[in-house]
Amino acid sequence: MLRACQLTKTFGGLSVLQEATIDFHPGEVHALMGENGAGKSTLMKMLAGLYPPDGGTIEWRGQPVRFDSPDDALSQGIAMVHQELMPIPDLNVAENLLLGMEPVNALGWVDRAELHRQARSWLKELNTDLDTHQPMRRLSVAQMQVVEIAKALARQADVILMDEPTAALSDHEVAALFKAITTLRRRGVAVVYTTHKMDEVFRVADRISVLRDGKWVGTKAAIEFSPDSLIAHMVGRELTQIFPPVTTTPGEVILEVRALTRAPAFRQISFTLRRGEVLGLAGLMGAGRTEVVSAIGGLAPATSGEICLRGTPTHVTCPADAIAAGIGMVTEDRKGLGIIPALSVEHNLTLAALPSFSRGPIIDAAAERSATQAATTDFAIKASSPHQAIRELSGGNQQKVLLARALLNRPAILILDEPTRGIDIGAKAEIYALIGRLSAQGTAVLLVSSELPEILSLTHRILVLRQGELAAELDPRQTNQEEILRHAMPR
Amino acid sequence: KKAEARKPGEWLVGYSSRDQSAEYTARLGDAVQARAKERGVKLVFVDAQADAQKQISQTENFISQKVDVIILNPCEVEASSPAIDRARAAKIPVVNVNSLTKAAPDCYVGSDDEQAGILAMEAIAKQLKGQGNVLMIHGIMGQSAQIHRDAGARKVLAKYPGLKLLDHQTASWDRAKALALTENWLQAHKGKFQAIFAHNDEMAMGALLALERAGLKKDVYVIGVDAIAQALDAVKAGRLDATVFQDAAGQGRGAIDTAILMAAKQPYEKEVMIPFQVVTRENVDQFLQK
Amino acid sequence: MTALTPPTLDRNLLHRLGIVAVLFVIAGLLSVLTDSFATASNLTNVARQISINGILAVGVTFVLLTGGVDLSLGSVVALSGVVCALFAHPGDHPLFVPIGMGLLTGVLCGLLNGVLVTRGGIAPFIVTLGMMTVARGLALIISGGKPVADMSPALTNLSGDLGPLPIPLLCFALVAGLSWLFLGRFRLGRHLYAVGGNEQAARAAGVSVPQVKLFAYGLCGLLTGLAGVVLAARITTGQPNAGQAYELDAIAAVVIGGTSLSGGVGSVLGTVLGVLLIGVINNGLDLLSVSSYYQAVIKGVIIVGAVWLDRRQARS
Amino acid sequence: MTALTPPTLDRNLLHRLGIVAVLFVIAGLLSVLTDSFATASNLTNVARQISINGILAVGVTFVLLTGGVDLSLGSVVALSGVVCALFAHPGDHPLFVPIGMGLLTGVLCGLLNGVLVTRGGIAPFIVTLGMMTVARGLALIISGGKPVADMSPALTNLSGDLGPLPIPLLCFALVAGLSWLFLGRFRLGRHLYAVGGNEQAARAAGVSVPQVKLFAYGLCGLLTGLAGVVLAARITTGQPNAGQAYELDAIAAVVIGGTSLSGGVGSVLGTVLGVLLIGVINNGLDLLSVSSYYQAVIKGVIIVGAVWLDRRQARS
Ligand SMILES: Nc1ncnc2c1ncn2[C@@H]1O[C@H](COP(=O)(O)OP(=O)(O)OP(=O)(O)O)[C@@H](O)[C@H]1O
Ligand SMILES: Nc1ncnc2c1ncn2[C@@H]1O[C@H](COP(=O)(O)OP(=O)(O)OP(=O)(O)O)[C@@H](O)[C@H]1O
Ligand SMILES: [Mg+2]
Ligand SMILES: [Mg+2]
Repeated sequence: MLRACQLTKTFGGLSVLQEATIDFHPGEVHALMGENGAGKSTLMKMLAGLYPPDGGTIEWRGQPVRFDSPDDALSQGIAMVHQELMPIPDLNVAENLLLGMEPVNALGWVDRAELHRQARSWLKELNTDLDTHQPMRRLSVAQMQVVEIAKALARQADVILMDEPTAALSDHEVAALFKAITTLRRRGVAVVYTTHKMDEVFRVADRISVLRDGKWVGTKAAIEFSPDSLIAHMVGRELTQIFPPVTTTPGEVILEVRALTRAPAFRQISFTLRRGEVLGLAGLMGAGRTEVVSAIGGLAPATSGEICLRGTPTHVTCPADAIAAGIGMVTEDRKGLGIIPALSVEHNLTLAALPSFSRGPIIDAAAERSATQAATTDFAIKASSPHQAIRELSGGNQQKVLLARALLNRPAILILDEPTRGIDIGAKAEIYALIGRLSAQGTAVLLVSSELPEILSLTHRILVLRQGELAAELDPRQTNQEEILRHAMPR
Repeated sequence: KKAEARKPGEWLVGYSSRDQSAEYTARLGDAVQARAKERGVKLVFVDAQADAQKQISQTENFISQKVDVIILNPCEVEASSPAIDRARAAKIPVVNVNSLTKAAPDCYVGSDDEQAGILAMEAIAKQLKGQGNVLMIHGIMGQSAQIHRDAGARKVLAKYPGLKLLDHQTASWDRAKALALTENWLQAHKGKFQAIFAHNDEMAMGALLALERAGLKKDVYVIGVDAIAQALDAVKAGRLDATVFQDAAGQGRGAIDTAILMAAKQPYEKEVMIPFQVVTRENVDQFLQK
Repeated sequence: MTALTPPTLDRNLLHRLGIVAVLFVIAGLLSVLTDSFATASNLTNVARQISINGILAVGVTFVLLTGGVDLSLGSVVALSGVVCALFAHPGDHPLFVPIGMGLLTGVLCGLLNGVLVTRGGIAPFIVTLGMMTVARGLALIISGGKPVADMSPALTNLSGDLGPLPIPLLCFALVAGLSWLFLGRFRLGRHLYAVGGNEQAARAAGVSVPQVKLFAYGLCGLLTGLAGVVLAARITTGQPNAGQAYELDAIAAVVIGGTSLSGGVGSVLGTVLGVLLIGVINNGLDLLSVSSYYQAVIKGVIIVGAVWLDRRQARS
Repeated sequence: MTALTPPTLDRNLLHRLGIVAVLFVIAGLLSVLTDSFATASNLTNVARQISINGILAVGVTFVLLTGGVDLSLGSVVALSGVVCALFAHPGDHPLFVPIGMGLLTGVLCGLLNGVLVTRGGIAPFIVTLGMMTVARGLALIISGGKPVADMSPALTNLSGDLGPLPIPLLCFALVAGLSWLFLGRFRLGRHLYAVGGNEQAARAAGVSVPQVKLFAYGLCGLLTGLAGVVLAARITTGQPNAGQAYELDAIAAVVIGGTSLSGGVGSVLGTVLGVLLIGVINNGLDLLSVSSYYQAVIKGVIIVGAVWLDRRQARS
């Protein structure tokens, strides 16, 4: 039904997609797999009319077509869920969801009652119950992502391109999405699906295409792949061990949180964190995990309770305080609280650690450059040069830069909020190994993740949050996904 | 209370100044205020900030404040006229001070801007003996003072075939702009002009500074309009050649005095002309005392 | 609530409570300090005086909502006024010609701004700054630098009253009312917010961003043209140097009313409140005969103070 | 490349090639069309004339980089000039007093702007619009609405030459050079870009956003004060109504030079090019004796055209 013929795209002389040819059929879920920067998003954006192709053609129902804008693609029946969230912060949920297709009454006015009714029904498809009147800016990242998916469903398109739709979702919402996808497939919709979560691919995909470094590597039925062979295709080599074994034993208590409260987000949260310990924070979407770690990282201080660092109560009122106290943080909201889009990779990387690259108030360019080089190699950051603007990097590579930024200060406590969101399997393995290494060096890690396998395999202990309260403390070696979910479910 | 019932001590006069941030009109405003205090009338003093629309609004305000007389220092010839029509319709007498409007007020106290242009250009013609090149620096284009001073100057130029207007440009009444403009002219027309007429003294001072810095003042005759304090000092010191004196104190006094006559329903002159005078080094002392 | 009332009304009013409070305090003070403020004739005056700024402010609200700005308002007011006056000599043309020409001038300037912003990809600040000097130059050129006088009474009467209400006020009220409905109830209105809120997202959702922006600048131009015609009627001339710095008062009113300069947030209702606040301050300070030097200081302080109060209260 | 050269230099120059090209074309045309443009004395002239706008433009570059704006430049120039002149009567004080008082005035206004923006949470547009009218009012009040004359020659000589170069130009060059180094090489300079690029993210990375903004407004105020002193020296008076609309020319120069009004992108080098372009246009049109009506039109068209060319070329 939709066919990418020899599609090619270059950005500033850098070829990011070369002559990719892929067919997409109705009633089929077609997974696009590849490492960060392989060109998956770029391919999808061309199909959705966001970028004009530099070479090749798009064939739609057998005819070559040209999409000059997303509007053209939408009117042909091609909708897309974007990797980067696209909220319009001050419009409400319903208006965001049905943007461009608002129901109008006989007078040509937007029919608000109908608007909200439709929005609610689309959200229900995804098993979500959101107040459609609240402005988008109040939503958590996960909630925004659900709205983005509903937005694409609402177009009732013949082709839906989903670029990492579940990156910010927890299992609960993922299950709902898969149910929706099953319905779409039955209706004869072609679904193009990108993800870095291996288990998902095999749950939904009928066929899988693999991209590597902008080149199409192959397309096969999903059953012809095993997880290992798929990874080998993507990475170009065998990846033996994804999760490193947890070997270190935690040392003395370095962080103690007592009765931390900022109602209604979270209440009475108490726990300890030891040197070299990896502490997992699990919970469903909106459970308050991000809010708790934001309080510790100074982004949004708690209203009551205490944070003790090495036994001394410490006031963390802003991120600068936290950094000075040796707390490093990688936030969940990469775009909003992470990158400075127009600044270069180098300047983004060193931003939080500038004092260690300066003599007095003056920046030492040479030291900065060598630190950048080291980080680029260590984290395998794919950028054309350290001076490239970070907004031009693929999502996964941006994430790596932010991780590297947090580590430049050599923090004693590292807070990672969904650190592998949007990161490819190879890089994930690197990050897992890094967490292992850091913990071995004595860094305490507070890991928030919606991917339960991560939590289960990497941590020493797991805290489960439920509706802003601590629901359980579990030992990863003696628990499983089902038990965590049972504690996390609202009651 | 009705206007007629007011006793002399309670007379309320509205004054709308053209622009209190310009030196001449600010001096005029001071004179009006001083005279009002002297004669014991209550003055509502407002500033139109060079916006005719605002001046009309202020007249409307005067009407709802039930003033006895309105004194208008008009922003524009045409555009300020509706203010007079409004006052007329409300049966409040109007005195125009300093410049004219198309709609005739009940009394005009002031001078004729065209006369200023004529006097300045005549002075130039006399100095150059009817032969030479002149530059003219305009005020803000389209404003009545600019239009009339320009018209007056051109009338004189038409009389002297030997006198040529080499170039003319606006500097928006602003000293810094006139300074830069004259610097540029010194590049483009160096040695080719013998006189500069600036529509006000601010700009004349700017032109003077440029000429002095270039060491060329002695070759060029510079004249402005208004006789602001600094210009008079410069004339006295022999730096500026001349300025055209406009009598702020006289105009202010005349306006208030007429307003009082109007309020008292006594006969008054329909036109109180306070003539412009050319100030040169010879007669500058008498103006310095004013 | 009936289907006619946009549900945003109440929330907007609440959000703007700070401005409403300041407005009431100032009005109360003026009623006590002067005999004339709270009279019918003075309130009609205020209404008449705010109309032009009001029409401009509503117009520029559309542009600011898209995240743009329009600095050319004042100059285009002058140009439209001059063009209107040129066609308004008595006996020359029927009334609709000068009005139409004035509006057309405004629309063309607005559309040109819009085209340069959308097709040319130039920052609105630069585009409209350019238009500001170009339109002023054109106004001076076509008028020969002199006011265009001799306008037919039919046109100048437009600044008069219809029954008890000044016609300029009626224009303003009509413009504000329609804009309010438009922004709250029409798809294009909602799309304006979307474009200003997140241009990329709006584009990705199939909104034609250039079209929406072009519309905003064009509409702003139309209303600027209207303001030019109303001003010409009021001052009975096409004045080439009229409207100096009108854009600042208009934009100030819009921002006081809570519209964000980065786009996506705002309302016509807020704009009307902002216009009222500026209008009442101007009127009140004149009634009190405060020296214009101190007026400037007081006005600046009140405007900043009102916005500060408003934002503080909105946050709490 | 030595360690002292910010690595951004070359890329910036390339990015601004459109402006450089326009500048060369215009300069070439003027050299052909007039005898006087390409003379040493005229180029010194241009240098002298751009200095004040140049100092202001560099100052406001800091504010624009943080995503703010400063509309109070012109008024603060007037206020600082008046304050400086008040202390500059011959024999009153040593030279550093009037200069210091002028600079202090500028700094205080700038810091007040900064405090209101950061602590008050008020939009920079409103804060500095308020400051624009307040500073103008204060300048008129303390000068009584009349120019403050009778300045000591020691001060007015500051507008003269040092060797072959005008002192105002030296000031501008010094300011531009130091600012260039500062933005490229200093931590605080980098923080300015970060805050303008993404305020939330900068905060999350430990940057003290209020401090950075306060610094930007304060520095802009200092340079505005300097411009005020230089202007007073040049026109030998403290002129309360000087500097009208200077902010527009300064901001235009900065934006022409490629600094984004939404913050985070820009360079001093670009600003200098923008200042040069505006200066050359102003000078050239005067040399060509173009009527002031047409000057406005031509200037607007060139500015928009230059930016359009520049952006088109930057995109390709
Ligand atoms: N606007 C742009 N300008 C320049 N380069 C770009 C731009 N967008 C993408 N790229 C480059 O194109 C390459 C492919 O990016 P793309 O976003 O398609 O990767 P991806 O496969 O979706 O990766 P990820 O899994 O990290 O999302 C990357 O190397 C990226 O740096
Ligand atoms: N800016 C905000 N304003 C109001 N409510 C918010 C805001 N941010 C988050 N919330 C609410 O606070 C609660 C906790 O959200 P939080 O982001 O901490 O959840 P989480 O457990 O990290 O889940 P996820 O990040 O997966 O959504 C949620 O109900 C969310 O809707
Ligand atoms: Mg991607
Ligand atoms: Mg979270």
